[in-house]
Amino acid sequence: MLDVSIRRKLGGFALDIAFQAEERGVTALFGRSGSGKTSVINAIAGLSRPDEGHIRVGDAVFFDSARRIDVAVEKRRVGYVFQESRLFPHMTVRSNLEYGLRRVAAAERRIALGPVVELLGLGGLLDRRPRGLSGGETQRVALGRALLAQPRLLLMDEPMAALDAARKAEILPYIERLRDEMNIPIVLVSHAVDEVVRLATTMVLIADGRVVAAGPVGAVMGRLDLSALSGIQDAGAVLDLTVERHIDADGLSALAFDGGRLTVPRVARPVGGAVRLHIHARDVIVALSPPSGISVRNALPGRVVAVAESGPSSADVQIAVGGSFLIARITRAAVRDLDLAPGREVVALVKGVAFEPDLIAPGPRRVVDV
Amino acid sequence: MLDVSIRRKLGGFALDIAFQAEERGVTALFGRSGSGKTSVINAIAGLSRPDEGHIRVGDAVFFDSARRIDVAVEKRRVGYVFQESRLFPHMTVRSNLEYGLRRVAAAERRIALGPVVELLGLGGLLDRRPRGLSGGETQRVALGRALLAQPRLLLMDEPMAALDAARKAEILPYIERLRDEMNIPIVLVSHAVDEVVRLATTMVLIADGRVVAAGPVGAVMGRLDLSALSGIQDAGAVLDLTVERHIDADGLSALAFDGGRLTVPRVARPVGGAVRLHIHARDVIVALSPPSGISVRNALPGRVVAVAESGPSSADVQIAVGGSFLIARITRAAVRDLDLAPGREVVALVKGVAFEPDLIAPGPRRVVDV
Amino acid sequence: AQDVLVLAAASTKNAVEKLAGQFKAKTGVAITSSFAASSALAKQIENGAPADLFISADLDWMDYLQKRNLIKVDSRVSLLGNELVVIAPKGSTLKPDLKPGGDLPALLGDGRLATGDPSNVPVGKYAQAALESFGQWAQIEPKLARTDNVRAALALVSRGEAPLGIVYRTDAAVDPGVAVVGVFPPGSHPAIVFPVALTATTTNANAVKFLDFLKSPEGLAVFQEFGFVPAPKLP
Amino acid sequence: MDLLSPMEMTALLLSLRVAGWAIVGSLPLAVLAAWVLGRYSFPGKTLVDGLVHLPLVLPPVVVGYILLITMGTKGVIGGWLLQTFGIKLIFTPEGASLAVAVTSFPLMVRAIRLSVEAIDGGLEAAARTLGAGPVDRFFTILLPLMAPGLLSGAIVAFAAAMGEFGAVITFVSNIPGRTQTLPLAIYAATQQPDGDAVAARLAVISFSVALVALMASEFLARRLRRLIGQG
Amino acid sequence: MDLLSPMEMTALLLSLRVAGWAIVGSLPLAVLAAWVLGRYSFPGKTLVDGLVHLPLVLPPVVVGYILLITMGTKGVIGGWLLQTFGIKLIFTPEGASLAVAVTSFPLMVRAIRLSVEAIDGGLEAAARTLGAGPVDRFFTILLPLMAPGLLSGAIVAFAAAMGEFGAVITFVSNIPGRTQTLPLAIYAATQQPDGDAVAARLAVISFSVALVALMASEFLARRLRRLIGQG
Ligand SMILES: Nc1ncnc2c1ncn2[C@@H]1O[C@H](COP(=O)(O)OP(=O)(O)OP(=O)(O)O)[C@@H](O)[C@H]1O
Ligand SMILES: Nc1ncnc2c1ncn2[C@@H]1O[C@H](COP(=O)(O)OP(=O)(O)OP(=O)(O)O)[C@@H](O)[C@H]1O
Ligand SMILES: [Mg+2]
Ligand SMILES: [Mg+2]
Repeated sequence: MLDVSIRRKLGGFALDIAFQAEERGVTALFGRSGSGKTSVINAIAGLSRPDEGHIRVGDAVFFDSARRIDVAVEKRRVGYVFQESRLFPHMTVRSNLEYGLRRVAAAERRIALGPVVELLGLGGLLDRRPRGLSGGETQRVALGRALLAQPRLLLMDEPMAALDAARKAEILPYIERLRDEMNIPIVLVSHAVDEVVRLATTMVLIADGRVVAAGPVGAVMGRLDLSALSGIQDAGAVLDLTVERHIDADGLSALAFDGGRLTVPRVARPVGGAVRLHIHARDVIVALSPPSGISVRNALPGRVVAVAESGPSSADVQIAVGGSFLIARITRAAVRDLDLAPGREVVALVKGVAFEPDLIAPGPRRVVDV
Repeated sequence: MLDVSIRRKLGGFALDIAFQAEERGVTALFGRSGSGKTSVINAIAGLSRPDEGHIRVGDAVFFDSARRIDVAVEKRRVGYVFQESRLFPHMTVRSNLEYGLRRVAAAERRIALGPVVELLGLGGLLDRRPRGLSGGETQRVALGRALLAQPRLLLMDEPMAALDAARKAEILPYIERLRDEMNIPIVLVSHAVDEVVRLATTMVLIADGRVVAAGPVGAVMGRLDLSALSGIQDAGAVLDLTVERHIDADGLSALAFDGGRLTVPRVARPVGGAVRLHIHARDVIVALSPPSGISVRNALPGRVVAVAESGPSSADVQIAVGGSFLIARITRAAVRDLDLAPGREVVALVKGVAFEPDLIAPGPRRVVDV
Repeated sequence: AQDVLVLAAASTKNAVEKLAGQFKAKTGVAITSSFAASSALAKQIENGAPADLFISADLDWMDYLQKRNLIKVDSRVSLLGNELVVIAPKGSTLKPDLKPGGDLPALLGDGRLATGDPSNVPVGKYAQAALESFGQWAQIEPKLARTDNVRAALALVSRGEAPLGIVYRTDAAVDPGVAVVGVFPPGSHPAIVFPVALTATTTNANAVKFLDFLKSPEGLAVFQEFGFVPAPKLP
Repeated sequence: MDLLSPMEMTALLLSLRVAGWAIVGSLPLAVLAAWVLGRYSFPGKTLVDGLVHLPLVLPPVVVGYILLITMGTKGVIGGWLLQTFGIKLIFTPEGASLAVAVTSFPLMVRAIRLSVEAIDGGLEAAARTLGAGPVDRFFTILLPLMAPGLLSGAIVAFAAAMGEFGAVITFVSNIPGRTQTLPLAIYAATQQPDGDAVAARLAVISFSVALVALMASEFLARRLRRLIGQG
Repeated sequence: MDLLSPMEMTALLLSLRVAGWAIVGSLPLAVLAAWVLGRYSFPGKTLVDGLVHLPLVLPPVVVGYILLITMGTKGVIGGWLLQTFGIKLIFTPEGASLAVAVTSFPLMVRAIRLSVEAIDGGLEAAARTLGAGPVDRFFTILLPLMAPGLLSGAIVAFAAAMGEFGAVITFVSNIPGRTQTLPLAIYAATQQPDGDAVAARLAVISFSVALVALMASEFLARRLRRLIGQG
């Protein structure tokens, strides 16, 4: 388990952060620019020193002000993927990858070069220099380098912020594989909702140096006060589903969860596999009864739980669908016309088609924007 | 009029571009990374020299290989906003702004410091240094500096690529005001669809050093072969509308165009003002008849013009609505179920709520993502 | 009164400065003097230095100027002489017997003999002549520590890095760390002469007066105070 | 206690003046050389680079001789200067300045060149699009941005100039009050029976001046860098 | 035609050897000094910086005297070296190397320090997270990345070392075949009434060697920069 509790004054800025995360999976530190995300992971890496508190990863204590423990950076064995990659320009990709590996005793090497090269698709790059690599390739090498240092913990500081959409789409699947196939806790700093939703298990919302919300991604993202907390305009819910069957003729897959069934473009997961969907509030339509003669495939019966204003003319409607929640952003005029209030039975309509094909990638936890 | 026709060999890359654009408004050069966009505007600025061709702005000939004309960069009077801003670090914002201005004869100064400072909201920054400015502020200063050099033509090379969404939202309105309030042709390089849709009058699609499509934004964006041409996954149509009336009680505005009427969150434009909407294909629902008891406000009757596959399970349906076109991306299963084929009468449903409040900004041409 | 600019070999510095002081007291004429290597001074005169008087430590450089008509030939005199001495660090017990076949090479052992570079420093040239006349040059030449000026040779000896050195008697006085342990007999080397002359370009009457003062018994007495000897009569 | 005799004080002041003028006087040429070498490629660039380094490579005495031969009143340039402008360099403080300017020139050019090379060429391109021609750009963009490097180069060259001996004594001789700078005074002191202590004292003073100059340059360079927005 | 007499040839070869050893020998210390001055802040840093510059500031003859006093066989360090290791510096080529090493040291440190300062500190932080301690980082990250700067610093120092006169002749005197380097031979020639031609010829040779070295350094630095992925 990762257990972080630190306090630090940085000039006029006070950092006071505490959170815990599981041994496995991705913990996303999410917050606006300047909220203190980098400061937190720098403290975890040991690149900066908290005034007080403790930082533990599993059995290892990295820092404990009470016990006067402060392990040197180079002894912590945390993999750090920096925003600007920081590959060593004078070494080949191979030497970069092996830099951390060589500094770990042979007996402790669990992660070998071959599989990482395989995992991250670096085979063709090994003899090249960082200078010639594209942004996406660069970050993949940085990821591999950090991994091969046999880290107890992987830190990533906005590893995709400098990449354009295409490069980002190229690297996301690799991080997912990492999360799913390696038993290393990952702390991911991000201010991009889509990244967090797609990758994170746990979400820690940071504002002004403090944790304002933390928990499973679905729970945090489903909160109607999220935009107030985080500035996320892009409200939406996160559903975890399983593949029920593939409808090969139409190129679709049927996914099931406790609230019903969704049809989406074919997911590259076996039947029974887990898939995560990020359902944007702006993509959910509320109807009083299932309509017919319409291109929308998915109609989920549910009950209105809450209605909250989300803008001058719009409202967010939280709808319980089975044990999960959806959020629909609709005009207030529609709320009035449909007489939506807590308790009202409604049908949530969700378009199944609206996502880019390149968002499809394998992984036990799948995210598809709907 | 801007008239560009240039050929140039750059190592293995051949540039062969010709396009024309109006004296007023924004011409967007759109294309993937490496397609040659920067090379084109560098040639216009004179920072690189074409092998042959000509470049004319209004009466001024910048370059003409046949007539052996090649005006020096400093004589061309093009304002250039670079991606990395390139503000002079040793000067205050004021000195940066005045740098170009001072180098123009007093008689030729049409654009004065005061109005530009006003327009770009630089009042509070004048005595500061570039170093302390945020990304958005920096680009605004760069914009002002280019403007004050009294350019015949304004070039912008991905002026917002380095900015995060919030900074981008901060600067977009300023560029809109520039476009609308100054009589200077603007050439904007971008690989962001939303930017192009929001700002451009004319769109020039470049791939591999060649123009593959050019024309009014609505026409180019409405093409179903766009993704093949440009790699844009984010298909959609662009509609230009006028404000019909404001529904103050609901915080909505009704917009009219030749295909009917759309209700959207209140637009800060007077009645009669022009507004542009970018309607994403994934946000359009196709129904056979107007449904009732549903939160979707906008139902536009139209006729299917074309249906094209857009992915393994999805299809793009082009719908004529009055003289305009909408595109709807739906599953092929829905195409089959609804029996959609050219000529079929349908209703296009468009959610009116689905856009962020910070996208609302004044301007004669307004873009609202729907 | 017009000032006089004297260019003088560095080894005459102390005496010339004292004489300049006396001359000033007597006549009110200020003497400005510049001390450097004779070669440098000669070349400066050749290249137009506005000097009035040149005191050289070396006949060659005075001849050099004379050949180029850069001095007033009739003003040229051999002002001073000097003695060539062997020095050792203070407290050294070495006492070389300076004569043909003498013990100088033996005393040197595997140490070095510090002196000016015989190829261009006057004192080195005299040392070479003396050692040649003793028939010891071939033995000693590989053991020379050649310096570019006398002061460096003095330092080597006074620091004990070289057990022996050959310098002018006047130089030996500069460094308290050395002692004169032998004097070369006059016949063992060409006479040491410090020639002096007015430059060809000078029109300064005071320079003539100062030269006369240097040549006067009063002047020569001061030079002798610093260890110089009267100039030998040249053939 | 008087640290310095009047004559030593004269030598110190003269050194400061000689070195100061040398640096100020050669700065424009050094900046020009650094700019050209740092920004442009042309045939024979290596030769120019070599010539700039020449005074570093040659023994100072040789530099002094070359100056004497060319810039003396009988020399080609020196004679012309004398006849045309009545400027005489030999035996004058101005000549001493020239000598130390020449020997410290390579140091200055190297330092300034590095700071020229560090300036983002994009800023110059930006200035071009804003209508600035080459000279304009040089004064408004390059010069201010190279200022910290220029300062530190100038100060190191100044420190080196304070210590120059061979070229000075060979070219302008050793005239107290006119050309006897601190190093020459140190040399003169070593020619006297009791001069070692004086020489040591003068050496310490020389070092202190250089140290103060270096400290001042670090401090000023930091401030300058902040002033031009890069600290 | 023989360009050089055997003696001059000897002087040239000796110069190359003396300067070469001087640079090679002082390089580690120069790198250390550059690293410490370029990367760390500590009290007294300015003083250390001043001391590093000292040989640039003092007249070379004074440097030679200081070496004579400390490193001669009767000097504190020199005596210890002689007794402990049997190493004698005075009158030897090794002593000449020491003398030119000292005078060219500041040039080397300055150049290397600039290249240390240009290295992105983020790379070192990255290496730390990958388990590299300070010495490890120094050899695997800093040293390779500073190589081009180090090379060009070393070559300029080498060129300057080829020209050093005062410190050499004062410390190890002028012994043909042992300590008579090219500048000493040039000096000797200039001191002879008919030596100008010889001096000029030797100076040209000296300059050519330096020019070749500078050209080689530019070329190598470019290649190195490409090799470390920064050209
Ligand atoms: N050394 C420091 N001294 C003073 N303030 C500091 C220091 N380091 C960071 N800060 C401040 O701490 C706050 C948090 O910085 P931090 O870099 O951790 O933010 P962040 O969440 O990573 O932001 P971003 O998304 O922009 O990277 C900022 O307001 C910053 O100005
Ligand atoms: N000097 C050059 N020599 C060789 N090839 C060049 C040169 N300059 C540009 N190119 C090539 O020309 C192509 C177009 O480059 P350009 O910078 O114009 O693209 P771009 O569309 O602006 O890309 P981006 O969106 O990444 O800025 C690229 O493939 C690039 O590699
Ligand atoms: Mg950060
Ligand atoms: Mg570009």
